[in-house]
Amino acid sequence: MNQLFKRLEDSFGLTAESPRKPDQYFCTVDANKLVACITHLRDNEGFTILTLLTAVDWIEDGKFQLTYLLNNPATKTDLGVRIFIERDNTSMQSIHHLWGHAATFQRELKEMFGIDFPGSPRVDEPFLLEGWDDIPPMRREFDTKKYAEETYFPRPGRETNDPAQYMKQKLYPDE
Amino acid sequence: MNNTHDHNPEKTHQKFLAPENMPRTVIGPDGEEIHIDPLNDYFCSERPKVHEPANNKIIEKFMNWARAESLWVLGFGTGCGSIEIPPLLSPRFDAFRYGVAMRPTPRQSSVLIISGYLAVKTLKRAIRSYEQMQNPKFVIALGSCTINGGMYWDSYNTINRLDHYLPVDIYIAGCMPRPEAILAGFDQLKKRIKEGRAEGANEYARNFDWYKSNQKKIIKDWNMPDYNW
Amino acid sequence: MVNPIYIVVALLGSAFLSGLSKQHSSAAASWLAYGALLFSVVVSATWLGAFIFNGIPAAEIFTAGVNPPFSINLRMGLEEAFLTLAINLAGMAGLSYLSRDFSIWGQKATTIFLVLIMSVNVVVMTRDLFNLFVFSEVGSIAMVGLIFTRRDTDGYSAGFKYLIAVSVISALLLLGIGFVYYNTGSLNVDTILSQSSLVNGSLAVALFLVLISLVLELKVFPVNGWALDVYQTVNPGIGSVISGVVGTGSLYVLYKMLPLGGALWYEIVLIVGLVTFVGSNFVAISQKNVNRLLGYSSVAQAGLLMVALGAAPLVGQHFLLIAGGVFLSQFLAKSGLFWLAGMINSADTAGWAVLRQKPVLLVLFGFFVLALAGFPPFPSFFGKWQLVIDLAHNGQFAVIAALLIGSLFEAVYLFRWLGEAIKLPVAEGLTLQTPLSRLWPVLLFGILLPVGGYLFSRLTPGFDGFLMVSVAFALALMLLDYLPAWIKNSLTIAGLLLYASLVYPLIEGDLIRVVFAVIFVGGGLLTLIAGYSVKGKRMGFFPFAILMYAGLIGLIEAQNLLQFLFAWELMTLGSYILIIRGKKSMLHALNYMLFSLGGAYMIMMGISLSVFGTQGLDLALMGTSYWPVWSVALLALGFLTKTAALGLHIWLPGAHAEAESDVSPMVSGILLKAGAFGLVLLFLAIGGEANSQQPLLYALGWLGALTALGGNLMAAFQEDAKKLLAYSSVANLGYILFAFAFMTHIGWIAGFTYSINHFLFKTLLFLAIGGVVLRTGTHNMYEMGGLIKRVPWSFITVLIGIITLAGIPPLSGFSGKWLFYHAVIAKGWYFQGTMVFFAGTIAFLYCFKLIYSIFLGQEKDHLRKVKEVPVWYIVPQVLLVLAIMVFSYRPDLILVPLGHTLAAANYFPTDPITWNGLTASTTAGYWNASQIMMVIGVMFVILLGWLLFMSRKAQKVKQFNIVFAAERPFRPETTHYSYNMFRHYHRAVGFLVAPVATRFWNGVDAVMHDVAHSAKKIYSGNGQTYIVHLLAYVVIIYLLMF
Amino acid sequence: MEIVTKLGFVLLGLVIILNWGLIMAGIIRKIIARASMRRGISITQPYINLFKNYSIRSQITHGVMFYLGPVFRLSGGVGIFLFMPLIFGSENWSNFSFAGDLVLIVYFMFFGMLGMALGAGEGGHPYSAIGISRGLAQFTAIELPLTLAIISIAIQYKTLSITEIVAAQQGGIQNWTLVTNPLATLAAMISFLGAMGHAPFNVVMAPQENPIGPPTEYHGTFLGVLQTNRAILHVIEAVLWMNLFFGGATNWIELILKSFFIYFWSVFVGMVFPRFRVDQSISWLLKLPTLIGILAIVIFLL
Repeated sequence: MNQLFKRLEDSFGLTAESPRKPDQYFCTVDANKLVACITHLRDNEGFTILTLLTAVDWIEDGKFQLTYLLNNPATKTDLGVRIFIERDNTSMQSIHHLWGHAATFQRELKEMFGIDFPGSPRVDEPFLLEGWDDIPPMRREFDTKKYAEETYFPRPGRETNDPAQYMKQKLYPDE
Repeated sequence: MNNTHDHNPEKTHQKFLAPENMPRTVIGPDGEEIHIDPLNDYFCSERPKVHEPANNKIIEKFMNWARAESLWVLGFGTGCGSIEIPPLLSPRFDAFRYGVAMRPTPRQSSVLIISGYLAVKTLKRAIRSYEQMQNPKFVIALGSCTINGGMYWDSYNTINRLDHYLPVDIYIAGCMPRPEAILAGFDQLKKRIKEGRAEGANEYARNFDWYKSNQKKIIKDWNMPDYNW
Repeated sequence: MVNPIYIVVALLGSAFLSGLSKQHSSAAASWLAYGALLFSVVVSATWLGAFIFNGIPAAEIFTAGVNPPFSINLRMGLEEAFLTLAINLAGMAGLSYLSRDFSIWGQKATTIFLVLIMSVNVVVMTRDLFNLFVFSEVGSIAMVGLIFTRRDTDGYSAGFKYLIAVSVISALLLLGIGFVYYNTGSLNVDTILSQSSLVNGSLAVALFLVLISLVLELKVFPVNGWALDVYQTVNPGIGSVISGVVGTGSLYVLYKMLPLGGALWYEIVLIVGLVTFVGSNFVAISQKNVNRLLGYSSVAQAGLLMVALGAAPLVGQHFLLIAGGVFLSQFLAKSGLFWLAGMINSADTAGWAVLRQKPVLLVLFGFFVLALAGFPPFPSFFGKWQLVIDLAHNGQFAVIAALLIGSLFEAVYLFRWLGEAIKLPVAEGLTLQTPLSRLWPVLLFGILLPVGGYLFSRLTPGFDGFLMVSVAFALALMLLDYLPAWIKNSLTIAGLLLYASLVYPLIEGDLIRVVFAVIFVGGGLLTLIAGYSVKGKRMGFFPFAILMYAGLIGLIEAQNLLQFLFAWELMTLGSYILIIRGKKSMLHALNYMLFSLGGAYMIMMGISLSVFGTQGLDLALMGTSYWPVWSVALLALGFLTKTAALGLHIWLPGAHAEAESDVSPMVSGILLKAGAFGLVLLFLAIGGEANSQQPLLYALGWLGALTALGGNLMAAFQEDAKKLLAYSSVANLGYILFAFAFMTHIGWIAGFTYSINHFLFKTLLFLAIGGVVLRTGTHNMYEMGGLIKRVPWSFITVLIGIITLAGIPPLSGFSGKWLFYHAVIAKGWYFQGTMVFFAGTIAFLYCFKLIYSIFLGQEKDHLRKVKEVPVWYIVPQVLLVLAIMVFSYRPDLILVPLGHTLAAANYFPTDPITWNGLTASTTAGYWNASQIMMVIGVMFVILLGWLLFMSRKAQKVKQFNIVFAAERPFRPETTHYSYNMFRHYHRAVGFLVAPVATRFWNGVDAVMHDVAHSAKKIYSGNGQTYIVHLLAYVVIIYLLMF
Repeated sequence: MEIVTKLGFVLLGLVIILNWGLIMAGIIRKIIARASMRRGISITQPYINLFKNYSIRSQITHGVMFYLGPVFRLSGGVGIFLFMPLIFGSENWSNFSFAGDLVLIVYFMFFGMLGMALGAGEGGHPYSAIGISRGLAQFTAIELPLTLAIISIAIQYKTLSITEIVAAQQGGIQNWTLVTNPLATLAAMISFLGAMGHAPFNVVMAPQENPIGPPTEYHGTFLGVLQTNRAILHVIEAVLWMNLFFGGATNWIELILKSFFIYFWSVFVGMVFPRFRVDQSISWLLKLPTLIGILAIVIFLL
């Protein structure tokens, strides 16, 4: 694995991290080298399966982190390839030509985070949020609670308790 | 219930009009132009009507008895409660003996069971199905999610109170209620029907504007006339 | 009487004068030529008139006042007068036709032409062998001269081939003449004939040489490559001269000389002619070049005439009728075709579509083609008929079969050609050149054809001129074709009614005929009413509609087989044109025509087998005729091609589906019954119940059952509404065949009930669907849907139609089913019966598909504004619905008298159905249509009232208000379940509908074309090879003879 | 007067048949429930369902044929009843069977099918049309063994009159067609399975594949009419089979018992066997049952 990282480091300038588990590795590459990198991984290194494609909103850094989790069925290893992209008006190259199902992940990311993948099939069609006209709900500036309270007629009298606080109060009322 | 988002229904309607619902022009066999407005041409745009109970008390009582003893449930599962329905029909609980039966088409069903949380997307389908059922029709809502949102109370996409969207006859609390509870709920519903209090369909028709505005507030791409006949 | 020698003098003189004349006086010279030809025509005509009307004997003319052999002696008899008239007329017309070319080629051409005509005149008239040789040489040289007028390599090459071949033939002839003179001391034909008893070895060889050269002169197949090359290269005007004028001369010479050879030579000429006729026609199948095609056709027709010639001893007194009929048709038609070819200037038959620019010429082209194919009312029909009948009386069945097969080959290319002219798009850049000088010959010959047909119809024994009235009516309508459609339609209806009223007294007592007459006339009226909806002129429709109906009525009225066949062919002809009027129907119409002709020829063959040994052609006598099984089988097969039994059905769906909206019911509901009527006549003729053909009938019963099953299955898998109905017709005719094949009283009652029902509901359905197709502009059911709101009347009639079709009580379809069940039980044909009932259940599949896909389900966007079908379509439908209702309520009105008729005529003496009031009962069961109808009607009304009361407040919704799993339907197109509706059924029983028959007929087609194409390879185009062919032919014939 | 008596008996018969049909449905469903270890519905449930459907307040309609369809359907059921002799030897209980024989009844079965097809078609729902196309396709194959069996008994009894067929079977169980012509009976009983629409031939209604097939759009009174027809049709078809193969009935008790057991046969098979796809069922019906039917005829031809 280290050899692999070495090779990749030379070609794609990737930064490897120490493995989380024996068969799970993560690395970070430059966003514009990503497609070349995972194409290489798929075609030459045996990472033939795209397990998932997901995003994390680093609102403080103004970045989205995209993780392409690849799997090598021969060695039973997972490799997460991360990239960081700008948060505003963001868009990323589509990889639906590498894996057909990537289009579905991308469609979801578009819907939930507003990350655009130009050229990805049906990327603009809503998945879950039919008729959504607010900012994408998974972006962290979206205040879910406020939205829900404004929109969904909360039932008066409903109490909400943080389970930890609630149990503490129940069990150790004196503390 | 104040709404910070400014919704102009007409504008929203236009924005989310499905491509196949766009008005269009086709050429007929003799070359004549035919203007198609799918919403008006394909769908009946009547409003629902109130169907008053029969004047004769005895007849109405008899009918209500028949309605109560023959509850045909639409096979529509939402949320986690849908897994609680099949056991109802199993030999252990055997809901058939109470006159409960599942029907695959809303036209023939009289009971709609909302079996758990409703995403907006599912709500849209639930409403369409409800509207296609025939008067009298009854709604049973399962679980806390339908009562007050349950664990999804602050979700961006899940409703909190079903009774703002559909006239609910029976709420069955629990997360989820077990089949026994549901059977008890059926029993309650029967009582309500026999007492002539289960007039949800008429209530829906009477307060149609209120229900519709609530529904349209969150369902912005309704894409059909107000009432789905 | 002008001495016919003046013909020679006039022609020769004018030829010299025109040869002498200078270029500037060419107009005068050509007028002189016309004058001479006109003079000749008049002379021949006066002689002909004298022979026909005054009955004077043949005149012998001796030149130079000396008796033979020292003079030229000519004879002017009936034949000579007729032929010289034809030749001179053709000469005159040909000169006019060629006048433009001649003005380019110069005066010499006119001279040569006149010499040619003159020489042929002499060849026809002369009775002197050497004289004959000299003038045929003169003719040949003149011919070569004319061929050379085309001054290019092809022309020279063809001319030389011609020259070489003619020289070889002439050499043989001269040799023969020398030997004859040596042996007999005479050159006079009559003298030699009187000595023919002295034929010995060397005289026989001499005569062989003479006769074989005369035969070769006729360009017999397959040693005729030289002649075909000539036909292909020369100007069509000259081609017509070769074919019409020169060919006529050669033929007549052979006719004159043939008695010299005795019986053996007649046989040889018969066989050679037959080979030529069949072979040439066969090779022509794959030919596309017009001129060469005409060449083949000319050769083939010469072959046919040779057959007639060879059969002369067999046909006896009918010879002139036969030969004259065939000759006249081919002479007029072939000349006309050559001339048309010259006007079109397209080497390919496809180019003839340009004829549509002048409808008159198209009609004439049709005349010529039909005359060649032996259709009535043209003379060749009568000639061929008489030939076949006379051959049959002499037991020459192989000859008849070969003749009919050859005729079928001929029809293949003739009707392909006609179809192309009618349907193909007009090629770019082609124009029709129709100067008057070229037009009038074609017009004249075209008009002469029906006139000749009329004359020959008068001469043919057993023909009743009554049938000709309808032809005349059709021709008159053709002349009125510029009138608006509604006038012509009214005229047609009036004509139909008039004709029917004239015919009715003749058949009044015969209920069987009356039933079919009602179907034909009633159907005709109803469908013609629908025709009122057509705007504009509708050129070329009504003459043929009336022709078809006249044919149908003629079938009923026919007193003998000739009239029957005449009517049959008229009906085929009329329906062919009606079918080919459809949009994409060129190939379907050709298929229809070929199958119909094949059927007609099978009928002819069957007739010929059955009339062997008897002289009776009378239909009334048929019952007592001798019926060999093959004859019955062939006749049945012939009729079954019309009813489209399984295996012979492939023409039907396309033809019916592509026809116009009001033509489909004509050809499907009505025309098919002609086949059923034929079967009825045939089965009655073989003796009704007490017949001796049980095994054949058993086979026919199975065929009927299989047809019913196959037809219904095919119908269930159609997407095209009219094809669906067409296949349904196939199946229903299968039922009818099955029922008639029972040969029991109740079976026949069932058969008649089916025939009547099928007429009623199929006409109804085709009219209704046709109207819808008219409005929606598509045949495909899956493109329609939800039309019940737009065309409610059509929906109601279709509903009633399919209830009747499916045999559901209380409508009349059930009466057929009931009778059927009982007939099956009584006859004991259980398995066939079961198969038919199985077929009946399959009928539900397509009934549902038809009514659902078109009228129910989802309405399509582009059909939202479809109007109700024209009222002229509704009126006949309503009438038909009324008829169905009456027949449903009171089937006894027809069935009881029909039962009496069948029982009374001793065909089916035992009537198993007893009628007690309105209840019909057999030993096995009972049935009361009126009670059933009343019970069901009352019950239906009560229940409907109940439901209407209960649902009185129902909310009317629109098409997308359906439960769609809580979704919206996307589009009507994606929500209408129609395309490939019975796919699951196809998966289960699809193996039964593998297109075996289509593959078989396609295979036949491919093989025929391939073989014909290969056969053409003997025509290498090399002159030397051709000569080798010629000589080899002579040697082979010689070896065969001695 | 005579006609009034006749009508009276006919109506009375219809009421009996309808009620027996509803009760029988209840009993059968009770039996099914017990077989699957449930308590099951109350026997009166079919009545309640029927009343419920007739008491639905609102309805929708898709057009004229939406009305006519159920009427055709019910007419089909009632019509078969009207032309069916019920009790042997009783003029009063022979309905209008003097108007036609077995052929009439066989063909009148199509009347209802056609109505259902048209009504369902007018509903505009693709599943309805799919159900109809399946039903019709399967019906062609179901009819085949029945036709063979009918021909077989027609040969046997030399009649197609139901009354006479029943008459020929009188005098004890040894005279029943079941005993005298077991092959025909077998073929016809296989047909009966299909005619009743129970498994393995219930793909037409197939609730798991398409919402209940043809009557997808029907509800309320329309559905009530269809249910009424179902109750009548099931009994009357069992009566037809009874008349043809099981000696008919000489009194109402016999009719009720026999029709129950004949109907129960289809339920029993349906409980045991899974469902055929439509092409499978057609292929199967065209093989073994058809062969049995053919044998039933061949035996008489030998």
